[in-house]
Amino acid sequence: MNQHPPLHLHVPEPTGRPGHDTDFSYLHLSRAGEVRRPPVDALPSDTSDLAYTLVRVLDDEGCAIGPWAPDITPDLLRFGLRAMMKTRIFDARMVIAQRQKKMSFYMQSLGEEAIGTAHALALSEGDMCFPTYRQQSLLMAREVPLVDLICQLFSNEHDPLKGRQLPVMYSVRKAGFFSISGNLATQFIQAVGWGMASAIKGDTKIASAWIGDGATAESDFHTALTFAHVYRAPVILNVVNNQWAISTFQTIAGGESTTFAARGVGCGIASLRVDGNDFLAVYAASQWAIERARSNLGPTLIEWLTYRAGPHSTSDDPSKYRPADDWSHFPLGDPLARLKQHLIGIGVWSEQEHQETHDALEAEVIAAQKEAERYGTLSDGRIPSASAMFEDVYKEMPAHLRRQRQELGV
Amino acid sequence: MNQHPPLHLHVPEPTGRPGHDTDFSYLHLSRAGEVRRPPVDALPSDTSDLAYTLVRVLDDEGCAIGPWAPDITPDLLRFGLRAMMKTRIFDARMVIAQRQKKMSFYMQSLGEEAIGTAHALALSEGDMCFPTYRQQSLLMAREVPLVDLICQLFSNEHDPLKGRQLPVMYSVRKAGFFSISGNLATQFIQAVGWGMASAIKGDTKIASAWIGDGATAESDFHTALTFAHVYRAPVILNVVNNQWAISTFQTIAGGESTTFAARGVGCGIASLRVDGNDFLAVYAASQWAIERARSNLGPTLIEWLTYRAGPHSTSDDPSKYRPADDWSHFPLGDPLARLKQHLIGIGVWSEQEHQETHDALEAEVIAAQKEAERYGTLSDGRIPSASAMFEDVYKEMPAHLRRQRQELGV
Amino acid sequence: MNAPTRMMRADESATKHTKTPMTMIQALRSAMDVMLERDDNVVIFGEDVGYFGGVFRCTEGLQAKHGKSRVFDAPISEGGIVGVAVGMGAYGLRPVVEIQFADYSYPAFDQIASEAARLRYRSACDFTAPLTIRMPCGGGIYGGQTHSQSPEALFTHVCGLRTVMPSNPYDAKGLLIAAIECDDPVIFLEPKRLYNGPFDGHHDQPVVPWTKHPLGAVPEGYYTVPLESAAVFRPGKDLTVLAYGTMVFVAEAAARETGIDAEIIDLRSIWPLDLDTIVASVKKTGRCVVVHEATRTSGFGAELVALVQEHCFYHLEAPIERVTGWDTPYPHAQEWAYFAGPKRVGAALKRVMEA
Amino acid sequence: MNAPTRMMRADESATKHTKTPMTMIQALRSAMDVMLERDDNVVIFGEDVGYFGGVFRCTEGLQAKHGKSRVFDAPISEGGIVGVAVGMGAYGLRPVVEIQFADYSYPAFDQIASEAARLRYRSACDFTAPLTIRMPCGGGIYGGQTHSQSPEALFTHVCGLRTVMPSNPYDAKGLLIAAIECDDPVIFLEPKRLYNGPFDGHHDQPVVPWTKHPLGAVPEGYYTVPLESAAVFRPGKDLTVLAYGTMVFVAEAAARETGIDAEIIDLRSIWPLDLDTIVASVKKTGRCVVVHEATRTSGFGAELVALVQEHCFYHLEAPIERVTGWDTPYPHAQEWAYFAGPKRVGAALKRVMEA
Ligand SMILES: Cc1ncc(C[n+]2csc(CCOP(=O)(O)OP(=O)(O)O)c2C)c(N)n1
Ligand SMILES: Cc1ncc(C[n+]2csc(CCOP(=O)(O)OP(=O)(O)O)c2C)c(N)n1
Ligand SMILES: [Mg+2]
Ligand SMILES: [Mg+2]
Repeated sequence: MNQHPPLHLHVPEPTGRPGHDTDFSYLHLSRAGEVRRPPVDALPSDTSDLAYTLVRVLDDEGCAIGPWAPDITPDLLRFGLRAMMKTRIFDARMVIAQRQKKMSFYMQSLGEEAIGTAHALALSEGDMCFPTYRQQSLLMAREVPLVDLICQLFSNEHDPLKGRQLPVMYSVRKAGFFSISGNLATQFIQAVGWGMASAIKGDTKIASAWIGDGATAESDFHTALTFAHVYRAPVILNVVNNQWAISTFQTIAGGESTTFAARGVGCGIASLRVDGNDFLAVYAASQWAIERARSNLGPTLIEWLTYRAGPHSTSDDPSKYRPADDWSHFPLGDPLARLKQHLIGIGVWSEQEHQETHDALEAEVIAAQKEAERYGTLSDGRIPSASAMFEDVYKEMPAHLRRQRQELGV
Repeated sequence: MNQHPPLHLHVPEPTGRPGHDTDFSYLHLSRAGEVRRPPVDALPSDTSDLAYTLVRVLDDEGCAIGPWAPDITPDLLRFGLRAMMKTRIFDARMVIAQRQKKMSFYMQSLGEEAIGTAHALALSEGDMCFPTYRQQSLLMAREVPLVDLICQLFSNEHDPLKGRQLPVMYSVRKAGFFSISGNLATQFIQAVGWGMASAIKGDTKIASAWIGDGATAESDFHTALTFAHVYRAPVILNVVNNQWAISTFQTIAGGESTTFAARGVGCGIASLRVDGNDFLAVYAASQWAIERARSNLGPTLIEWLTYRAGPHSTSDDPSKYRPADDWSHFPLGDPLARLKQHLIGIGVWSEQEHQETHDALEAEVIAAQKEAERYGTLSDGRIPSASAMFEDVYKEMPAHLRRQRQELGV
Repeated sequence: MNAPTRMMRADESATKHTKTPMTMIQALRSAMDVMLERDDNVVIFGEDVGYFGGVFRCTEGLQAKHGKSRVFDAPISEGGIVGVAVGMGAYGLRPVVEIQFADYSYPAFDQIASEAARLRYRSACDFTAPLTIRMPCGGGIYGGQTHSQSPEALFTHVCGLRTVMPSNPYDAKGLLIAAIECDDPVIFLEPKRLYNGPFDGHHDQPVVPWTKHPLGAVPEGYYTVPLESAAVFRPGKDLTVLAYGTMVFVAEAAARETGIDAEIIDLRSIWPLDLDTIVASVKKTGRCVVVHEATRTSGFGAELVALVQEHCFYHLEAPIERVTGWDTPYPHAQEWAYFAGPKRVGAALKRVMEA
Repeated sequence: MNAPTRMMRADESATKHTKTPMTMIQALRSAMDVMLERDDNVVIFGEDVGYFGGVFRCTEGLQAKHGKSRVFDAPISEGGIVGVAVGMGAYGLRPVVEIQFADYSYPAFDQIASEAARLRYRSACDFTAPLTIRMPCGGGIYGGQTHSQSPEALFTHVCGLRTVMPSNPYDAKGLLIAAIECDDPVIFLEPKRLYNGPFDGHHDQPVVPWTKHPLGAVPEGYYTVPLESAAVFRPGKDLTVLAYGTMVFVAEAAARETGIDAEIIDLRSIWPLDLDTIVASVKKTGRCVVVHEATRTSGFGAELVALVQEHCFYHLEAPIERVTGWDTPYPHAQEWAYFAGPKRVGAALKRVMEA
């Protein structure tokens, strides 16, 4: 043993920190159109290369190229762009409303809007998403009424969740959007269970599970992969790799010299690594995975490469741990700008339409916020009743909770 | 959605069940000598092929062939054979002692003796193993006094663990053998922590973690891979794939159409899949992984292919769920017979020496058992005192435990 | 005074089915069989429960009868098992899962406490988790520290969960059916030492089989024992014993052996609780002993003591005593020094009578 | 009677260092800094604790000062963090790990309860796990159900663990140093609402900073506050209030506002406990109120009630009352209806005085 030098602990670091720019070469990008598209019934072990390359459709000029370029109508493209814009406008407004203390907390999805939007458009009605707190684009794509969402954010008298949940922890069953948990990753394995249930019942609905790069370290990520593989569950396992988990870089979650997609292959699950800022690539990869799941071919894990452009939440200041202008150097760009460029390029969109749409959406969000404010905000005290606090702990309220409610006098 | 037929749940089955023989082709074996041996500083991603093939050294004639054939002295080979024989004889005797109610429970390692034996011989003094209940061969290879072990099994007055633990849940720090937990898998991540500690202190010791195929489904398997990869911990992650976890086949743990070794590669960990019934392959692969760990090159995951030849424990009857004679058809044979054949083949062993050694070991085990019985057995009531039950819950006994001990009057 | 004198409640005796002698294992299996038959949404899974039928054989034969997609083996991941069950519940199924030993519920603690227990509340009934989590608990089988624990107190601290523990085959079947039908998540603890007979703590005496006990007579078909209802297992006037699971029989033995006319209440539903039955009894007797197998500190006995002194303070003539497992891990060899047997319970009964 | 009148114990006042005004965050950071300096075996890790210094900034600057292999970021896996710490402890280190919120301790429950707590016992001292697990707990910051919980009762039911909760910067530093030096695993709960000031439950009033409070004066160097020792936070003769963490200040406000001369005991070490101080006080006052933030059922208050009635039965003049969080998940909007503030505590004090 003496011939061995002392061991030392390796603690991974990001390539950039406040004061010096990030070297993004660690991302190992492929060129648009470069990566092959296997048949949907490919064996999981035959997707191994796809876990290390990057499925991309839009090139730098905004042209859709290669085998993954999807067949998609201009209407759907415009609908997608609009949903992404709505997500971004909504987020920006809500960040302001939080600063105005109309709600206690907010989490935006800036830079990640393409993923949920295109994925939702590829899913069918009845399919169930098990999201994290950063998939509001799923709700926008499914046109959930904004007033309902804002009432949840404001914890006001019309909050569908009766004031119980932190802002953004929505639950919208009818839009295929599972109740968000504050405990990271728990939904990932639950989605597998939902998909297994669909299979047990001989249904045709599938589940779509969501998780961040950081949260893949939690055990529910592993159990989800295991159970999904063992029972060939009809589920899509989405890993949104936005490079950061609060202040920690994706290498602290295990992204160094490997990919999150590669975890899937190891577990016997078909896996893809996809440009998450490329609306068309997201749509195409989602379609591929959805088709597999719905044809009883089992789960697909998709790592979506993107960048968390904003702070983690309204409680966070990212300039403390990464270059303040990092996003502007991120090589996969802005998903919204890229789709807009594509639509203009193929002649189905214009700067003017864009501006008009932007203004209309902004007006829509403002109007919804106004309406929601009529039902109260956390700070003005028009919140759900204290007696609602005792309800729904059980289906029927047991005696001890009735006594406690009485004790409080509500 | 209508064009899709109903989903159905896939529940994997073994290829054999009581009444029909197992088709072992699912194992995907390589021929002895066939698999390449990369340099110890290979990148984890460059071991991908090795996670799907099988490192083997001994061919059907007992000759050591190919790049993995280790450089190993006849003395060490004989020592290894002897330790394997001792393990098997010890197990057989203890199973009988359990039937005689001298202990409450026992777990044998029949068919898996090569793995712990050869691995222990490749490790250095000071390295720490974090075993499961089926690695008694580690203890035999490190020549732990049999009397101590049997006193633990008998829960008698000389039990080093003071009667607290179920039989086989040994703890032998001085032999580099960590305290066995009844909760599966917990030791896997602890081993990573131990290795990280060694690295933090600039030590040269490494850790070796053990887990069964079934227990890889537990979350501690995943966290161990994640932390080992992130911090490049000096640890060997051993998965003993003996095909069964009590009554469930390894496909219920996720072994269908993939391997357990493949999990490592996905997480960025160098990985090997090795014939666990081939003493020379075990020794060689262990050396490779040990050298990596001790040279700060990080963790290695090794899947050891073997077969649980006996029942899960003395509480189990495997003929209920698998063909009773399954082991005799297992293509990797009996590790002990294979090493014996090799030693005789290279002229350093004989049938006569084998028989003599067998008899001597049997006498040694019987003598140790006799001595241990002098200190009592669970059934004769000479067990550690009830007052020992209150000790070591904390370093110093707090007031409430002193009161409780008084209450019991001991 | 010798024979068990548990009073049947009206709702229980109403059942008209023919009764068959069953062990607790058979009764539990029968409950699952009945529910698999009655409700398409019931599914059963867990480690070794499929082909083999479980290490305690509670699900033996159910896969063969109801098919692999209703009854199946699961990977060894308690967190995964419960997580999957939560998702299935959200879909609309009624999963009944087995944790092989209650000691192995800890890897599932987050999915139980943060998810199953909270889903209805946090989603304002948008989603629910009507699962039943079966787990063998308790000691007395030389299982050592990881096959002997009684973690019920932990679950009772998690609002949104129901925690149930039967003490006999009749209740086991009726409570398990009630648990499966219940829309709340239910932790269903099975005292493994009672699987084969009404063990009263006299470990040196031969095992009495359930066939010799009236509560081993179990209707073959459907019936329920309602949740939140305790049973007066043995009426008495000297003092009240609050117990559940194995300790019901230990308390009965202690009463018999000390000659103290204890009223033994079998909680059956540990939480939410049938407080009325408890309060009525203690107000009548003025004395109370609480008995459980689990370690003492912050065990459910503490909650029982707190409730009794809150509701019966002016009726209490002596301090309430707790007889419990010691605050140590469950030891292997010293099992019977650890287990609160009839001698220790009897001594407490005497102390409380003399206080 | 208005100023906090906590009596210093001899062992505490012995410290001769100059004192500096510190928030609880600064005091905790100072404790870790001191211990990193004094003991090479101390290492600190957890989610976001390295480069950034933790979401509550408790470890800010420590990585820069002590290096990346002493203070580092961990993957988001509480089970992994504790599991790794157990292994490090077995090697000989003294890991101090942070769980970002106590609500996220559940994924680590198995490693805490089955491993850290049991290692010494099951190996008969062959291996030990001298870890400190820090976790911010409690509500009052609009954190909703997964950033507000107080899970101390769960840990007190697990033998082998020590559970500690400071109520002020002075104790926080002294207790944390004692915890790090302790050879047993310690769950170190930090009431996050006290990080910046002695919050007394009057959420509508401006935050009082620690600089204005005598217990915000903290020695810069090494000192300890011994484990298993409670503090008489406010001496009194009418009744005894048992509290810890934030509730100590809430109880003080309630006493002030009702004019009831309550003796407030700050447990500091929740388990093992300084029972003598509690029993002496209740025997003196004859009345007792137990206060905690956690949900009521099977909360640690139940154990306190059980202990007090076991040890002080004949001195008690009124039922012991519990003032606690309700048995519901911690709600977001209704935070102040959930939180047991001075009004609810005061009403209980009055009821118990009038009983
Ligand atoms: C079990 C658990 N541990 C820790 C946290 C605290 N936490 C909330 S978000 C977060 C970072 C998650 O990062 P990632 O998964 O990458 O998602 P992203 O925020 O980037 O979308 C952490 C540590 C939590 N919510 N739950
Ligand atoms: C957390 C936990 N869950 C379940 C068990 C029960 N159990 C003990 S051994 C075992 C099977 C383990 O199989 P495997 O990991 O393949 O190891 P092998 O017995 O084959 O060596 C099970 C399910 C346990 N001990 N701990
Ligand atoms: Mg992220
Ligand atoms: Mg196995």
